Amino acid sequence: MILLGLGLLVMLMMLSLAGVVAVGGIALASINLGHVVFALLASLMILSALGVIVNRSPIRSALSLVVTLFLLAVMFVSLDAHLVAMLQIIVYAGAIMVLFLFVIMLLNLHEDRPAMVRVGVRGFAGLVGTLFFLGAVHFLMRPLGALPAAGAVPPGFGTIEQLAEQLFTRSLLAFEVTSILLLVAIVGAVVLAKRKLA
Amino acid sequence: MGIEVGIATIRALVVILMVLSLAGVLGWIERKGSALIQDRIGANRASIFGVAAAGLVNTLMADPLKFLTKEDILPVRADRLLHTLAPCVNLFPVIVAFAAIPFGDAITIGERTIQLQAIPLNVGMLYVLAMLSLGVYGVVLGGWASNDRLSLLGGIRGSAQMISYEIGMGLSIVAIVMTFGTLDLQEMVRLQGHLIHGWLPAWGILYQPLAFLIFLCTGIAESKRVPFDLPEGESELVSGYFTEYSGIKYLMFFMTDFAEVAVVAGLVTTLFFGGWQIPYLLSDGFHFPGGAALLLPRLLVVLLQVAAFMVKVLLFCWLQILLRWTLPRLRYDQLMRFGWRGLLPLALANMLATATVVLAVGGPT
Amino acid sequence: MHAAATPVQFLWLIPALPALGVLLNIFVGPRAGRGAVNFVSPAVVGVSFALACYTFMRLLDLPHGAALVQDVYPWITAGTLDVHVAFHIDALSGVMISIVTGVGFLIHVYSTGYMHEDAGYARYFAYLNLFMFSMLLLVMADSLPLMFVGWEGVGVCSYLLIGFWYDKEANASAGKKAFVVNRVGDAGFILGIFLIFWTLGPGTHSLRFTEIAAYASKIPPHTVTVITLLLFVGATGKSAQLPLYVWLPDAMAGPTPVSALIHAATMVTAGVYMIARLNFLYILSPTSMTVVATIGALTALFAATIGLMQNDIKKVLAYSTISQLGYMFLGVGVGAFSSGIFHLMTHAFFKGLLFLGSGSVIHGMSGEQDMQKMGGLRSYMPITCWTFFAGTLAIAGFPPFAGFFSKDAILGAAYGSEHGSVWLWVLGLLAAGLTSFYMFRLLFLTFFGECRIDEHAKHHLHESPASMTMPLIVLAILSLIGGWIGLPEHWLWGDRFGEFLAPIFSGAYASEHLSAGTESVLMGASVVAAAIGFGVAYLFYLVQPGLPMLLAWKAKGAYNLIFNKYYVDELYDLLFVRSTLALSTFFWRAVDSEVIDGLVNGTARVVNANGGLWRRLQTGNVQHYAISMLLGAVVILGYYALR
Amino acid sequence: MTLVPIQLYLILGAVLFTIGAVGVLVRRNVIVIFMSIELMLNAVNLVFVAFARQWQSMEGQVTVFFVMTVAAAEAAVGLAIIIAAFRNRETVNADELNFLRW
Repeated sequence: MILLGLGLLVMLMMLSLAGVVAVGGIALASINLGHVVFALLASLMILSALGVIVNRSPIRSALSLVVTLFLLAVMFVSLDAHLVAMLQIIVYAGAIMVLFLFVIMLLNLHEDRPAMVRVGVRGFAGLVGTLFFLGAVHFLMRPLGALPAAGAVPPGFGTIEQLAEQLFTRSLLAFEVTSILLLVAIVGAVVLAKRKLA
Repeated sequence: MGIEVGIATIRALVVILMVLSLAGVLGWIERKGSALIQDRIGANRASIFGVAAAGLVNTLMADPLKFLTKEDILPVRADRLLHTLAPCVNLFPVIVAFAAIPFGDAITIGERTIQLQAIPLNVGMLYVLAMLSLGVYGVVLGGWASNDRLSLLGGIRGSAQMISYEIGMGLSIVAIVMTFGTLDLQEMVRLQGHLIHGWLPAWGILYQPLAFLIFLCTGIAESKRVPFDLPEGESELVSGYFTEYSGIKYLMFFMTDFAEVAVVAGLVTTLFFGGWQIPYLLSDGFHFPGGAALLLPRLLVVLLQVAAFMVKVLLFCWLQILLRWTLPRLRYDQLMRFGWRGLLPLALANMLATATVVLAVGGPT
Repeated sequence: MHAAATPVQFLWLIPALPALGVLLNIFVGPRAGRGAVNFVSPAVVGVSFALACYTFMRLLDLPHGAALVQDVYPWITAGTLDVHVAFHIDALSGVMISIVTGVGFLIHVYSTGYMHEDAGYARYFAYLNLFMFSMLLLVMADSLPLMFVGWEGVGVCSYLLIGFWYDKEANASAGKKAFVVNRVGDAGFILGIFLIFWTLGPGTHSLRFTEIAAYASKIPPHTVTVITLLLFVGATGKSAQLPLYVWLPDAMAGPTPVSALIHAATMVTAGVYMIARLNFLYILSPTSMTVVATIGALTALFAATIGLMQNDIKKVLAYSTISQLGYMFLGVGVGAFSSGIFHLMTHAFFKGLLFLGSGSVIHGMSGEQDMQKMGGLRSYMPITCWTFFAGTLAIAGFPPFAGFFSKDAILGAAYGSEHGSVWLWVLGLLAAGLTSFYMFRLLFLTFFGECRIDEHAKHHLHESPASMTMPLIVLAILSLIGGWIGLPEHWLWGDRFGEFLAPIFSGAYASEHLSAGTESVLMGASVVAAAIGFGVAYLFYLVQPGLPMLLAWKAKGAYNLIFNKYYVDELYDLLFVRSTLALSTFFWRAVDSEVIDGLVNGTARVVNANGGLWRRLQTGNVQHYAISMLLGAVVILGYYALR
Repeated sequence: MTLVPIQLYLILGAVLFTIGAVGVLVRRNVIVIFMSIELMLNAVNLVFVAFARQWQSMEGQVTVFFVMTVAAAEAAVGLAIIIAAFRNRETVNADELNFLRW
């Protein structure tokens, strides 16, 4: 199983590097560390994401999701979104996913057989998914220009100051509303978890 | 490029080694300390050619060897992968958490300045929090994967406790962050180098005594040590979430425990006790309030500062170990009440107060 | 109104204080108890009275024709409409707030005595304070919409207070009547406002009086006529003029202080104030002026005639109020705006006094209102009697009492102004005579002559407490000397009041038109009329109490006609109420319950059937919904991709 | 170190999103479905951050911030609902949890 994973990983890396070459129009020779890192991260993420939906045991699904989120955070860092990356780990990995694990343990769910819906439905879903993906890609392929190089970003881009500045000026209302939303969520969760549903 | 990578690797290695060795040493301190407190001799069995080195041999060589050579038992119908993963997941974040903690001022070699800090981050504080918040998984997994109700209970207790106390910890940190106005730990330490009225070192504890207490409590709770050690409370759940572990994995859990102690100590030092700062020691030597000065070579200064950092950290480790033999274990409901109804409101109030003051008079910067 | 405006910051307090009183009375009043309410409610009004006086002083210091203004906050900003809640105190509104708060304060004090057994005292004072608030809003407003708010507010308060003892069917319906009749008027009023806004054309408009005034000359004359007439409809409703006067007599169902404050002194004069405030519009339309004047004169006479035969003490006063209001309209109608306002003020004094006096009588008679069952009260309640006497002299127009000067000024104007005519003057004069007659009739029947009170009532007949007599005395003094600030021309210090208001009423009638000779003739005539009225009343009700019966028997037709108030109520009932009822019944039975309900139910049935059809999609399985969503996404993507 | 073109980030986002969507469709366990939804959310977050980097404006990251908050709220309530549902039906399988059936 480990081997399978590794095999998939290598395959995917090749794939994504190919993607780099094909989409990015980058000569095979000029592939550098950055590309490789991206390819590695991407493939790992895809693997773990697959892990979420193929694992029979909910716990394992949850863990693969945690891995995905963690890698996503790393990718955020590579995109100069340090703060968001940290928040990603704290909020998602640190809070939300723990909550999931916690609930899974609380309900003491072991592997449920069958983990998936009927084969026919499964196939249909896969088909629709693929169609969707192709459609999406069809639109993503239009040229958007390369990302500005690491040096090109304005100083302090992605730092907490900038985010806060943005947050407390342009999106202040949204911010406040969010706080209310959280409050409501807390109350709702408590109420729901307290009493039996009628 | 290459050199940069090299330096980065070296810094990372330094940190890792520091943590691990600290963990080891703590193991020794703990055992000898306990012995001291309980009026025993403590770890004194193993010796090389009769040299027991006050139990150092025993704790730093014999015990690890023993653990390494022990059989690794896997309970029936346990989840092999997760069971193996758990200890690593447990140990990993603690070690990396240390990476953001500066253990010395920047040194300049040639035209290249090197931060004495594994990863200089402008969001260092958040980074540490993030890593600590990852610590839960080890516990949860350990508890779950062992397929044993005691472990599971320990795991659930542990996770609940950790997420509960993270909040209080976060809030107390928010207060100190407000005070210094930065999330960069190195920066914080630098700010703590200032003097209030020219004689009083501007350490965090002077600004945030309450935050310090809250942080200490929550930190100890995070590292699941007495009096918050219910997840592994041996009188109720044999060893909590690592009941079903043995051999190297067990050792890793143990290491984690000590590493966490070290991290907490490191954080307390960095946030509240001036990190590597020594009062009146500036980059070129001592400048006492009286005007008296004692100039020292830069390198020596840096070494002194690193030493100071280590000393402070060790002191706080010792404090936690003392606590272990001083305080009784809480009951679980007490623990939760203390966390939610005691520390959380306190931290909130402290945060609000700090916010008001900072708004009114501005921080110390 | 174009004079310099001085911005100040305290104006808002004047209406705010009564508003505060309302809140207190509603929320803490019932628990705080009678003492607290009795203190707070007059106190707030008293303070705003003090403020009003202060404002007035400030006004006097300022150059002639200046104004104090405060822009509180932008109220409605929509499209080209930008209305502010802003207050404008010039000579006119300054006089008004002084009257309103002053009389209001006295009547609040009076009420503490009058209502002291009533259970709903907190509610009562809440309403009363609310009324003060609305009235102040009305007079202080610097824009038509804000004025309209006050206008409606006082309407509501009057409705609430007429029906204050709502457990009696009659009172409730009286309140309803007042409300409905006022709706008719207010419809005209608001249409007028709309028309003005519409006429102002492009550009944003605040509908401030200043703005309208500035623009007035540009409005085409016919439009002005329409506008002013529409507004006047509102005035007839609020100020109980022909043909919309019918609600006021019934309004006497409310507590007597209310009748004094709302239905005599302040609210009903709102119409007059409004016309005076918009004089610059009315002056532009001779037609409207004539209409106003004529309606006013007719009302004056008409109501006076009805007043002759009423036996209910308050009804008499009600009709006299209507007729006095008629005078005011006559005044403003012939362009003597300041005289109209002057009469408004003096009327506030003596009519307030008379009502409070009658209230005191009713209080003493423990609820009896029929003059046939009174008489000779002089000895029992002297203060009430003599203050009432003063009021009567004032209203009857005997010199040198308040009523004389104001009424005379109006009559003079009616004769001399270019808007006026001899006929108007004659009508006014007749009304004056009648007024004097029925007022003295009232006086004699109530306080003089032999006592017709049954033993039981007589048993606890008593003079009213100080809290009630004090206001009476104050008002009595005011109605005696209050008129001296507006003497005719060439008398001692002349018409100070008129001069003070003059800058607001540019282009209004000024009594210089009249030669001193004519003026004194007119004056003599009105005095004679008053004297005749007095004489006849004396003859009928003190010397020869048999005569009225005889007369009534002789001229039966006329007697019945007048005694039944010209059957106006019956007529309206026939014309409007019945027909409206019939129509609404038709709509209810036929249209509503058949057509509309049918539509509604039909829709429901259709929806129901549909639902039954489509609910099969509602499998309750999340994933089915999810997959349909994704399918939708795919379809959309595909559409755009293949397009 | 130079970065890869933004398309790759977008495509990666699309891949993750699709995986999440398919997960929602094929898994029976509500909790796992829930996780798949989180996965989809994060795919979108990735795209946002990538675009933020592309146009050098913080809006993208701010949006991500809000998405996280919403996700947290959603997780709290959602899991509470799941627990409540489990209490009644003793199951967390989507195809058995059809309270809202006609």
